[in-house]
Amino acid sequence: MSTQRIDRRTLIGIMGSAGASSVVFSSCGNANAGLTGARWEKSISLATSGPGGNRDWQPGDALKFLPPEKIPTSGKASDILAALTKEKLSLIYERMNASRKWENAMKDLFVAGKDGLYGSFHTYIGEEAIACGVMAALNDDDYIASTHRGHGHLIAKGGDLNKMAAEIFFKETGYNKGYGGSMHITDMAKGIMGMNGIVGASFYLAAGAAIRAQVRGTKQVGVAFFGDGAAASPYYFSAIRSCTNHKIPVIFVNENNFQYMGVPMASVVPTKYISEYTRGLDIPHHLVDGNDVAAVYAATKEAVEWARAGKGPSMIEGITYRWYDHSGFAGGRVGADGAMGLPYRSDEEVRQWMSRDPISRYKAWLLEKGLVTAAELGRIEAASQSAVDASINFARQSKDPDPAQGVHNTHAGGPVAATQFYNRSGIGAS
Amino acid sequence: MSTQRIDRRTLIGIMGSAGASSVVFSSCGNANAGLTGARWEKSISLATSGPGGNRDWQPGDALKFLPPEKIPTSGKASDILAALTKEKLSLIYERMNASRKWENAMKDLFVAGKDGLYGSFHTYIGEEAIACGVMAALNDDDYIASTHRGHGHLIAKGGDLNKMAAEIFFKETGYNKGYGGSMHITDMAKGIMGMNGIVGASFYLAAGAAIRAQVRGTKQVGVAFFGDGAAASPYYFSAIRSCTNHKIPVIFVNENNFQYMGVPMASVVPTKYISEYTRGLDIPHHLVDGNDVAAVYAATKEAVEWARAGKGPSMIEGITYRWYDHSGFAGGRVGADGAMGLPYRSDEEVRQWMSRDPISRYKAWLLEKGLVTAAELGRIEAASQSAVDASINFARQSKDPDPAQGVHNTHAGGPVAATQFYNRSGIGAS
Amino acid sequence: MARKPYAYAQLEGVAQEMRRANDMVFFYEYEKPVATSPTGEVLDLVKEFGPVRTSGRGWAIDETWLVGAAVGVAAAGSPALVRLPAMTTIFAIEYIYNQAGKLRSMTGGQASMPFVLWQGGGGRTKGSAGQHTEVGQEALYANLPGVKVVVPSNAYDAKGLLIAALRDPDPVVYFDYSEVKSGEQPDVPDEAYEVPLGKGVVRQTGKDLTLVAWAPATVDVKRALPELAKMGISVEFIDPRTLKPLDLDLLVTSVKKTRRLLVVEHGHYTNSFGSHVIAELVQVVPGIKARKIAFPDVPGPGAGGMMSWLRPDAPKIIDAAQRILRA
Amino acid sequence: MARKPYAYAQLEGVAQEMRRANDMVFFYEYEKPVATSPTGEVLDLVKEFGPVRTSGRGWAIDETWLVGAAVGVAAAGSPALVRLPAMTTIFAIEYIYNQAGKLRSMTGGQASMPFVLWQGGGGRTKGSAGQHTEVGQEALYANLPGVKVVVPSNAYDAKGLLIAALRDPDPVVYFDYSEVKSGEQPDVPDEAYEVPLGKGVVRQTGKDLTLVAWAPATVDVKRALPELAKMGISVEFIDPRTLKPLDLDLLVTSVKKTRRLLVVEHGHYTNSFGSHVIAELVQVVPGIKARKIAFPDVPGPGAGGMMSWLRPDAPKIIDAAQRILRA
Ligand SMILES: Cc1ncc(C[n+]2csc(CCOP(=O)(O)OP(=O)(O)O)c2C)c(N)n1
Ligand SMILES: Cc1ncc(C[n+]2csc(CCOP(=O)(O)OP(=O)(O)O)c2C)c(N)n1
Ligand SMILES: [Mg+2]
Ligand SMILES: [Mg+2]
Repeated sequence: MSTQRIDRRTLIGIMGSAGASSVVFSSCGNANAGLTGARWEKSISLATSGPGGNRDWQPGDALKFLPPEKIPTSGKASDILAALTKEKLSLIYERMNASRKWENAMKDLFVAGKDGLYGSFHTYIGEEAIACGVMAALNDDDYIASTHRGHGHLIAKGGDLNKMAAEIFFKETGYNKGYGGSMHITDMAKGIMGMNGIVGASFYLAAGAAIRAQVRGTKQVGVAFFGDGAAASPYYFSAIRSCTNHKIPVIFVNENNFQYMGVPMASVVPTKYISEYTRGLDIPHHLVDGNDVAAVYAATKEAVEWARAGKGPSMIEGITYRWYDHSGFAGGRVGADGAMGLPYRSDEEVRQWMSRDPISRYKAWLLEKGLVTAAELGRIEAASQSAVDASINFARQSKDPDPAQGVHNTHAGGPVAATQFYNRSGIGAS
Repeated sequence: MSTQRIDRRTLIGIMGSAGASSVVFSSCGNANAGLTGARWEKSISLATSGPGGNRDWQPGDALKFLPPEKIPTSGKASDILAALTKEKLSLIYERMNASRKWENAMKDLFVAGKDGLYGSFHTYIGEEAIACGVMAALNDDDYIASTHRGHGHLIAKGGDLNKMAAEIFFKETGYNKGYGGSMHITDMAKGIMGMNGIVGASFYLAAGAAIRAQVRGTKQVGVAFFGDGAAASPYYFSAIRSCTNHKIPVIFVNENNFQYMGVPMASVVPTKYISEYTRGLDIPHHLVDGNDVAAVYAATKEAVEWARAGKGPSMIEGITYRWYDHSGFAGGRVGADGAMGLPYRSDEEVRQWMSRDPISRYKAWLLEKGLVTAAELGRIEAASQSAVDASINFARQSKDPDPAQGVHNTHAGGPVAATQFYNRSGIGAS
Repeated sequence: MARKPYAYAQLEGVAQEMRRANDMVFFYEYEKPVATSPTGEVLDLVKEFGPVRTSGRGWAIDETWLVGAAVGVAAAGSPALVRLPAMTTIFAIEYIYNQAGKLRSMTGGQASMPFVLWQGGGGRTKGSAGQHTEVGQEALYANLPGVKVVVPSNAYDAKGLLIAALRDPDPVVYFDYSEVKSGEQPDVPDEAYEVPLGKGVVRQTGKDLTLVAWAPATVDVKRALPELAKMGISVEFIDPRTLKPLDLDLLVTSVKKTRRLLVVEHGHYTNSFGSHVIAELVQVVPGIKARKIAFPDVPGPGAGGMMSWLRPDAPKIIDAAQRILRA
Repeated sequence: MARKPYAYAQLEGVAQEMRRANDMVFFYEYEKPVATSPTGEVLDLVKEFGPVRTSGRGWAIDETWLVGAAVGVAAAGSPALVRLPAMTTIFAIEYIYNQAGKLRSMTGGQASMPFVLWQGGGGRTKGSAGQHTEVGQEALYANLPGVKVVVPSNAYDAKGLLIAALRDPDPVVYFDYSEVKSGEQPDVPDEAYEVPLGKGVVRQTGKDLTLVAWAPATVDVKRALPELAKMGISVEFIDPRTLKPLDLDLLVTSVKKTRRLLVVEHGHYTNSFGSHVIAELVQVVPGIKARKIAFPDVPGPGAGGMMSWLRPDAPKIIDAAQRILRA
């Protein structure tokens, strides 16, 4: 085997001209397979110039990792996605749209400032292909454990927009009855184990759910989403090592958007890609274009089959980009896309990445392949917008939780003592 | 590159017949170098049948990983060791002997039961080549962070046998004034940051000391010893990842003795070797015969040079075996070597590994190469025995610490309150 | 009903719950769940329930994983028990604090958490030193919102509290100190039973002094009680068994009668749970005399002489009781 | 001596210590140590001390590493400060418990530990919920042997306690709650100075009631004090500033005078540090009336209404003070 040392852009160029799958790297099997992709027809050895390890990283450098403007309409990933029914393809499009439009609407409300919204809000905008690509390969009863940036995961798995919006408004009709807010939205009934405020929390939650599936023999899988920053969590290697050893059906999905808060991934990750951390573990690794829903779907489908066959975990790394600031909307404007003027990245970088919008790329792919008509896609877009608008009305019209609910829902059996007051039952009765 | 799949025994056979270095695997450089040993003349691609991942591991299976009876007298590692001065080679032999004889003496005292010794005692016997090989490549002012099984590390770095013995007796003349006992012996003045009761504690201590060296520009290195079991500590990957990213001069020395307590490494480690955990990190990995002081020394020398040159951490894995039970002396007898009849391993396995005694192998190598005479080695052995005997006398004749010292030495500034008593200053004065 | 070894009583309870809830898991690091009754019955949970529901040969030395994975199992809906060895590591506390204890609240009641941490405790014994001698981590866990804490001190409570904890939909930390396992033990019923969470017990009634102790300190208290009786001091000895929720009513009734409270514990003095016991009682029953004797704020030293001097043992308890009566 | 922003005062202190001890390190995750004084001076510690002694652009999201590496630096002999963001994670506590707090003792005094954890604290504010609203982890750290705990509540103490902690050869956990940073602040000297560890301060003298609060609860207490004065209730308000070692003498003197103690805190009620304050005082001064109001044993909820209801705020403090006087 000869080693190719090329940067990712060149690599994608080669792939594109070769009509390759967007899955750029996949390794699996025994340690000696090294970095060659044993499982994908068109896989290519890992480019040596991934984002990590560049200690001299400067704002604008994320431009070097731009995916091509279009999703390839041929190649293995494209074929695998195209094999889905029209209903399923439409559903993917619907959820990508709902996710985008719902977050956009919330952004406008926050920025406009009229609804008195408060709390943190981490937008997923720009990364929707990962959530929707992964979820398209799952069954309804599979589990996911999300991150702080998880609205897109919820919507992709069928989350209820009304309950989500009401939770952003901290209303009693919200998913979490107003206890949680943006960062904790959960739908246990749909296998959504929740967004979470602790970086790295998803690994064990997904693994535990997957162990439960092993115990019950249900063939469900668990998916743990995590960012490039979260790969540094001490829980990460622990979880993936243990899942490997015990063949626990978990899929570790890394959303590599080049940064954690304002810190460039390049300066805190010594390897070129996150997927290299676990390269020594004998499990499948898929490095994909995270703005290509076909690539994400195809990789996840393979990982899910692997897991359901009892072979254990897989790791998927999707390269993507967030259009907004880490949290909140600095640099964002009502009705306009993307946050501009942030100190730690260049506007050009944001604009270029926005031109690789995963939704537009998917739309172009659907149209080019003639799988869904423009009129049908238009209807889906309109329906998504209506659902989003309705969710805001629902939230506005809902009631605040009763303040005294504050001592409820910590334990199953009833409230805890209201110890903020001098007078309370059980104390100071004398 | 073609991949060789051979088990370790065959591999060592090949190496032996080829007069190879005992360093069986070493990888370094960019990720694409894969598992080939770019840095050692005779390195061989990683055998696929390392101890890990064999879920059907049975007592006796450690026989499959027996090193050859003799240390190779040719090859790179042998040459590197042979280049040392006679004084240095003698000192290595002296410390190997002191370590063995001192622990043997303590074992006899514990088993005989006459000195009223108490507390845990984890023998290092059988693994001395690792401590002595590593330490021979260090300067006196380099740092080491040890484990629960660290008497051998201390003695190899010049620890004082008297103070060690007194600490086993919990006397006030002990290294730790009787506060610590076997598991915590420390000599800060000699760069020995101590044995430690928490599995995995060594990584950060060594890394911190190495960062301090970076800050002060001293070129000292830090060495973290750890067992195969300790590689599962969440601190492990964290530390080695961070050291890689920040080029911190630490050497991670794994003492792979196939087991943690009674649990076979094979059942808890999904990879064949511990060194595979970090294969994706772009640092040197050395997989060596841990009962071959030449192999350990040569690998460490390279790692130390790498670290002092500002290139960051290395990882060394030594395959070895402990002759006694995890802690204490079940199955051990006064005056006899090795613990027999333990439920989780076969006596045959113990005997065979004892026949690969690192000290006898080193002695044979020294004699065969004509570097030190038999008479000189005999004098060293006798001197070590006297020093050991003297240490026991010293310990016996020392005094117990004053019980009221119990509230001292927690803080620098003075004792804490003796809160076990009703009457104490500052409380209940009314 | 029979005399049975402490460890057997505990595993019997676990096995009974695993039979009842066939999706329950039991994870451990290396202490294999095997025990033998005096009549020779062998309870081997790996054999009975298989390596998927147990940890088989044992899992790697990674307490964060063991606890985190069990919390994940519980969050997904099945009872999960995890046993950590008595090394007094607290690697696991972050996940219990920020996930196990909070998920129900953060999800607005959606997440259940039938999770139990069976935490082996250290002991104030000579020879181990530092990390291996720690007692009193119950003080840490009791402060975590959403988390319950139990501290059995005999075989009967050990089985009954373990079963109650496993049936509870909230996370419970169950402290298992080896010092309480020797000595005379009460009979342990063969069938499954609960010692209800939040219920303390009066081990000895008396009128001069309320003495509160749990887990390892009960060993010293038991040694002191006959002496105190001989001295004519009438002691009411209460073992709360559960620290959170605390059985305040039981304690209040007692100190209202005795007006004197002595808490004895092996945990480190500053902000040990005994401080909370005192604070709770003086708020409800002002005017009582209250004192706590506890292990000082030092890591347990290795040397036997220092360790016994530091231990709030029977002579020190007797001295304290005499003085509090005189005060 | 000048009015200066809270953050500037803190970094000024750190910079002064880093100049004094040229081997001192300062690690952080992402909060870069840069601050500007009102007169426009920029303090940029990365620029001044370089990326090796600081964390440069920031280090990876791995609190165990940050703390562990700093403990290693300190164990090897150089002062080490590590700042963790206010996410109320306690990943780091295991290493502080089992290494930082114990190494001196376990090594018989050989290891020094000039280590300071600068822990950002959450706040009982609306909108964050659960993990991001935690207050009161000082209760956990105070129980760890060998560990000291400080809780500054204004810019003067913030700088002075940070310097004192950095000069102390023992591990100190320094809690940095954002709620105390706004509002009126005392003048902060330009030069380095110490607020000695273990010394509390009487913020207001009075004779009817001793009110004890620290860190975020001082904000609510300050709001309540003028009202209480109007009602003719003479309150002695003490801010202990250091929780361990606690300034017991100062507190004792006060309650001996007032005979009434009210502790207000934002930590979770059960076994919060306030319990220990009460327990210490009633042992020394029996017969006093003592009460604590604290945030209940629930994770902070997101909704603003629930959060304000749960907060032991000024109206609740005023009510409690009135009742304790009547009781
Ligand atoms: C354990 C922990 N440390 C720090 C934080 C603060 N924090 C919240 S989100 C975040 C960045 C996460 O980055 P990444 O994983 O790359 O996800 P992204 O925000 O880029 O999607 C940090 C540091 C936290 N919530 N939890
Ligand atoms: C964090 C932690 N977990 C568990 C233990 C209990 N323990 C002490 S030594 C040991 C085994 C260590 O095995 P390994 O690292 O392979 O070293 P070896 O004993 O084989 O030399 C264990 C589990 C501990 N001391 N610390
Ligand atoms: Mg990121
Ligand atoms: Mg081992």
